[in-house]
Amino acid sequence: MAKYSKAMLAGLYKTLYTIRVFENSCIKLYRQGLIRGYFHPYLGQEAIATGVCAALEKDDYITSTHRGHGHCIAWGGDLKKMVAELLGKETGYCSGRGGSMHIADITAGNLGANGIVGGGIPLGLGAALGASIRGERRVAVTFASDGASNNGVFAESLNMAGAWNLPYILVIENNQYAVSTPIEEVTRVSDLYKRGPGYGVESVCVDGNDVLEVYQQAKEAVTLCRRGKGPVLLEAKTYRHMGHHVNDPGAYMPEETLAYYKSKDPVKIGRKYLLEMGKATEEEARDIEKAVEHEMEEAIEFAVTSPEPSLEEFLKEV
Amino acid sequence: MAKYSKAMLAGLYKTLYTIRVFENSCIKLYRQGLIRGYFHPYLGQEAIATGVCAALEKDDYITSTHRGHGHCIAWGGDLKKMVAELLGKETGYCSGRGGSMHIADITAGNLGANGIVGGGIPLGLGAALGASIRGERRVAVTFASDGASNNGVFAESLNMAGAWNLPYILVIENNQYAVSTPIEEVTRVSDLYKRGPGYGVESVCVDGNDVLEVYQQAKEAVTLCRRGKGPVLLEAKTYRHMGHHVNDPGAYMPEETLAYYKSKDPVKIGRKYLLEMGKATEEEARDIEKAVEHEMEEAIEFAVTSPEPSLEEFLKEV
Amino acid sequence: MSTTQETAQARTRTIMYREALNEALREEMRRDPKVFLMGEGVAQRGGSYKVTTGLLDEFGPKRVMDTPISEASFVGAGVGAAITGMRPVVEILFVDFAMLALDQIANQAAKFKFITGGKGKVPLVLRTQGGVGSGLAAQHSQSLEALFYHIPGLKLIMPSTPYDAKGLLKSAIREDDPVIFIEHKLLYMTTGEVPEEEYSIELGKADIKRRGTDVTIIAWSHMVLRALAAAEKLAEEGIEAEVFDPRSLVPLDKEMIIDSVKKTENVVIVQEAVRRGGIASDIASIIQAEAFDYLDGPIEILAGKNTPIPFNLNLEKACVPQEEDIIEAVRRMVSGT
Amino acid sequence: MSTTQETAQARTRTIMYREALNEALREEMRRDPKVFLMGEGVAQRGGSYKVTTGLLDEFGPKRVMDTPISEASFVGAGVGAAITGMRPVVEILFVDFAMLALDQIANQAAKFKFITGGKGKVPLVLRTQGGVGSGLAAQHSQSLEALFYHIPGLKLIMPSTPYDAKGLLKSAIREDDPVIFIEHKLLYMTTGEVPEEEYSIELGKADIKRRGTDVTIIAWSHMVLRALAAAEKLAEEGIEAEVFDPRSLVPLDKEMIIDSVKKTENVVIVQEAVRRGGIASDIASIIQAEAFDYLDGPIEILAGKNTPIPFNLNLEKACVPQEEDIIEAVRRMVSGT
Ligand SMILES: Cc1ncc(C[n+]2csc(CCOP(=O)(O)OP(=O)(O)O)c2C)c(N)n1
Ligand SMILES: Cc1ncc(C[n+]2csc(CCOP(=O)(O)OP(=O)(O)O)c2C)c(N)n1
Ligand SMILES: [Mg+2]
Ligand SMILES: [Mg+2]
Repeated sequence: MAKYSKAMLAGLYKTLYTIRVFENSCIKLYRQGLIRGYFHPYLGQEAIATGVCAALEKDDYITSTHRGHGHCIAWGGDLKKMVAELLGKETGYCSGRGGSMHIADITAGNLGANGIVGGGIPLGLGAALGASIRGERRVAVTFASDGASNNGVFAESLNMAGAWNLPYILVIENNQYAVSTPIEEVTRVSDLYKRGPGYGVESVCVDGNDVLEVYQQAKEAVTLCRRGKGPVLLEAKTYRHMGHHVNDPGAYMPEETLAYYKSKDPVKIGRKYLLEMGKATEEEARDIEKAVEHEMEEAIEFAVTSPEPSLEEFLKEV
Repeated sequence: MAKYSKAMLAGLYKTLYTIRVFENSCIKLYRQGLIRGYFHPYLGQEAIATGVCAALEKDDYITSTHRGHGHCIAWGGDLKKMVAELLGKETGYCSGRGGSMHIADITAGNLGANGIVGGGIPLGLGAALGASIRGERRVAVTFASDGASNNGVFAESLNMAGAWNLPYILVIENNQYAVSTPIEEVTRVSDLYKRGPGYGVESVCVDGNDVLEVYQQAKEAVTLCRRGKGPVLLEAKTYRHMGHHVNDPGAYMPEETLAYYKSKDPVKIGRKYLLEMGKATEEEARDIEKAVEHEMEEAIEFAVTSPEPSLEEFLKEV
Repeated sequence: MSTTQETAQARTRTIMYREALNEALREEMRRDPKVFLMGEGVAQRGGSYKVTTGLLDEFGPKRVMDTPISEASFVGAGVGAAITGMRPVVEILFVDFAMLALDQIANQAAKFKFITGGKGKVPLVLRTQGGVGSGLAAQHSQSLEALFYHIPGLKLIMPSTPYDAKGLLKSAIREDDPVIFIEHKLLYMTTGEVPEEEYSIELGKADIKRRGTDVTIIAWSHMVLRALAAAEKLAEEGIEAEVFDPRSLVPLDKEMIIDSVKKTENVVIVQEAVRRGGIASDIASIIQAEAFDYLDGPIEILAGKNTPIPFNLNLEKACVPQEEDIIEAVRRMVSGT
Repeated sequence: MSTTQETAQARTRTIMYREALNEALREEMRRDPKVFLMGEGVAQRGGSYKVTTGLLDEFGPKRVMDTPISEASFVGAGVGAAITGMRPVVEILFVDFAMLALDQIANQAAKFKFITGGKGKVPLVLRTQGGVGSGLAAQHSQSLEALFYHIPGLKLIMPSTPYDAKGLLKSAIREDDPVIFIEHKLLYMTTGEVPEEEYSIELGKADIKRRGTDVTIIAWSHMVLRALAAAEKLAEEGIEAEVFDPRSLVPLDKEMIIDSVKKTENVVIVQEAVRRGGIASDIASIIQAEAFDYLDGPIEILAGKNTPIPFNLNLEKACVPQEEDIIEAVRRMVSGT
């Protein structure tokens, strides 16, 4: 594995830790009744959003999923606007109209989370297509899930991206479940990257809990795409740290498997990289963590004290 | 190649020739204004329907396409009811309600042509599923097209058939065009059977102009399915002998390619097998042909003299 | 108590809507081995709203199947299985996701019998649920029944009570045409009386959930509960509202609607779906055509706003008719102002 | 000549509907490099109905793209491209096949602007065509506009003349919301006058295609031609029918409809789509609510039968309103019998 600078590793760790803290804090808000609707935590999958987004540039595009907080944060999202959106406030990313499943940051190129599993795949394809028509070197990344890989748009879009040589990276976060249904029950080949070659698409598989492995492969994928050699199918194997959504106890997840993946906690791995490869001190790591925790507190404060959307305004709009 | 009996080869040739005569005769009726709507001739693809259906038993199921006359004939369809349906007559398979794109023979297990490209794929999957639930040894075959392979249901259904080990054979008749669009322009890998392995599905490719090759591979696929080792993806390479539909001159089809495939005419190949492998005489072959031509004349006579559907009856129904 | 229930003399139990659905499935699966279920999480998880709980245990994995997230294909597989002799009950988790399968629903299931000149049949039930919950936002809150209503060849059932849910689901499973059966996420845990004995309810028969003489409130699915609550309040003011629940939108019990309208001469239609192009408009168009001379004034439609459903709860609430809206509309109409 | 055309003082040419569409595309593509086309056979073949003929040659394969038969994904790709700054014009060959893409249309395109609190926009045009041709049967003859009409967030345009087709398509391409633009297979070769100069027509403005005082016939798309033919015949009997073409179903020019109704006090709505749950019902429900006291009698809806379209031409003809049906309906209404 290549060697990375301390600053780079610190940046990755900061993102990993932010996602972790964000999700844990917001789960608390959910349990307090401040957040409503569906909430699908990204806990356990942090390294994927973090590693992939680190390989992108700011004018690239991403599309996200129903489990989308991690992507938004890794893409540089503003925690204040995120929490505010989860609370349905006017100051949120979507002025309280969207909520968890629809957080988007359009101007920054984050085309949004999506309540339709697989719904973001064609959107990402279209972003890549637009960039290609304009002759830009931008890349579009779609974060998708193992469940989405069984939806028709997955194959259709992968095929079109291939036929048109688009700068498109289709990331499958294979956390091995669609709600409670194990991937092995709904497909014969649970190595989902193996579907790429049938479409002539460059396909790779990475350990989705290892942020540097994700980053490296994503970087190569981005390079291919910028050279006009896209698309790339990138499968990242991972596992959730809890049930499907905040209210799912996840009883169907075998204890040993969960323990195994927790022992490969992406946030701990990122910290280890920072300390060992980055030669950072324990104190430096703690400083990052404290800064994140502080930022999170401020975001919650901001969101809680933000105004509700105006009903009158809304009724005028619709 | 295995050796086949004269009776078997005569049967295959009869089917091949019937499809050929049926399409040519009906094209004439179309040009006379007796048939309306869309008419997609099966000319050039006769060996696929013929070979596959010969490998099936009468209680199996098939689903067909918008180019479906050949499947209906190979499945043992009644020419009288077919022509009558093309003429929109009450005596047609669908009482004149369906027409060319919807000919079906439900009681015989032909679930019908389909105006939606790919539309029959899930239907065939469901027929296989039903058979599997009931514990029967029936097989379901979907005839699909290269165009259909790029529609989402193709991948979805192939995957489900695999996950559930269904007795399902998905035949792609790769005639290399979707209307005027060449398959190479809309996918990177125009060997479409290569999409199967990504789903863990047994996949084979045959020369779709050679009825015995088609038959042999179909037979193996059927055997696998009956043993519970399905599904199978079977690609048959072929080429149309004319444009997409009766009114399409097919100017985009390169002359040399067309000439090449016409030199591999499936009907001629079938005749050659009958004469050479089956040791039939020229006269015996002609007898078959005359019988077919006679049957066709009778079918046209029947259809032309059949009554239109009753408008009053229809208005009562709807 | 509703007219239908009045005629049922049976001993009853109080159960939840989702339990009533579960009983219907269980009874029909016991009765007929051709009935099987498929959908996302219907087997191991017993359904997102617990409608299929326990059925995997009783009927095994061949008849209760978890599917991948392949809506178009598993709905289409249901159609194919139905054509070839099975009686599939396919679940789509949210009616919003039925959009992924609409080709198989509208172009295959709905057309098949017609296309084959009546020779083929499609005894398929597509169970799904719609409506606003609380904070599920734009892609998980829609009321899309109008789309199915407009496609010839489909039947469309939307029960509002456990009694109706059970009786209608049993009939839907026995029906030879494809039936779209739309439940409501806010109804699953509501309770009601259901007979001990077996029963079923004929598709296409409306039910008057409350008798009245001053105004006919037509409502279906969750809106029936709002209409009933409104009617109780209105009764305190001396206004007797008839609460009319079509239950079956296709076929629609037009005759019974017209009878009610002729009696009350005032009509309010309450629909959760967006106003534009909803079923309420169609019912209104039928009433004005067939009972024009009986109407005291225009038919009033209370419906959802023409907007996707917002996440924020206050905004969400403003998008669908509330009890107070119904009360006000009826008051306005009856007082003639 | 229609009101809109009366105001245009320009020199005109007579061209076909499909040529008018072609001109609109060409002009907008010249004007704005962000406009591009995709669909099945739009490039090399120039479109099944020759609407995109010659555009590949002028604009090259990056801006005129043939797609695989992947409706859901290429429509979705149009949405993604639109969100990120392009102005895609996506063609779906038959509106029947839009069912395959309905999730991307209804759940993505239609919702995006709302979901993002107005921060995102989707300047996408989805061109397609519907209606009965001759003998194309159940999956190639549908009129499905009511489905789009019911989904908030979409605009819906259905032009009946070359003039409207060109002017409205140009505006649709410049519009920031997704527009469903439905042509009619029987209109492509009809001709009409179109100005030499550039022009566009504002979305949401209706057009009175013929002025009259006795009855308002509301019709759109191909039915406008039938209504006009009927009106000519009726004029010979002394009945002056106003032929009202909304052109834009969403937004709908309600004000102008109500004005016409107040003038004529008689309304016939002619719709090719099936009767149940069609847009005619919605327009009727609006008229009865807003002009109840002006109506001489019930609004009459002439619409398609509630059935899939049969292949046989006699049966097909019986399924959609014909000129004679319109004449009879108007006669009945005006004579008051
Ligand atoms: C098209 C569609 N079908 C079903 C659902 C309901 N649903 C929401 S999340 C989910 C499971 C998704 O699993 P996966 O795609 O693997 O993503 P993960 O939750 O594991 O991140 C399902 C079935 C949906 N949102 N969209
Ligand atoms: C879903 C869908 N999209 C588009 C069409 C229009 N259409 C009819 S046939 C055809 C081309 C089909 O090509 P292919 O699938 O390869 O079959 P072939 O005609 O070559 O047999 C198209 C695009 C359709 N019928 N259905
Ligand atoms: Mg998953
Ligand atoms: Mg082809």
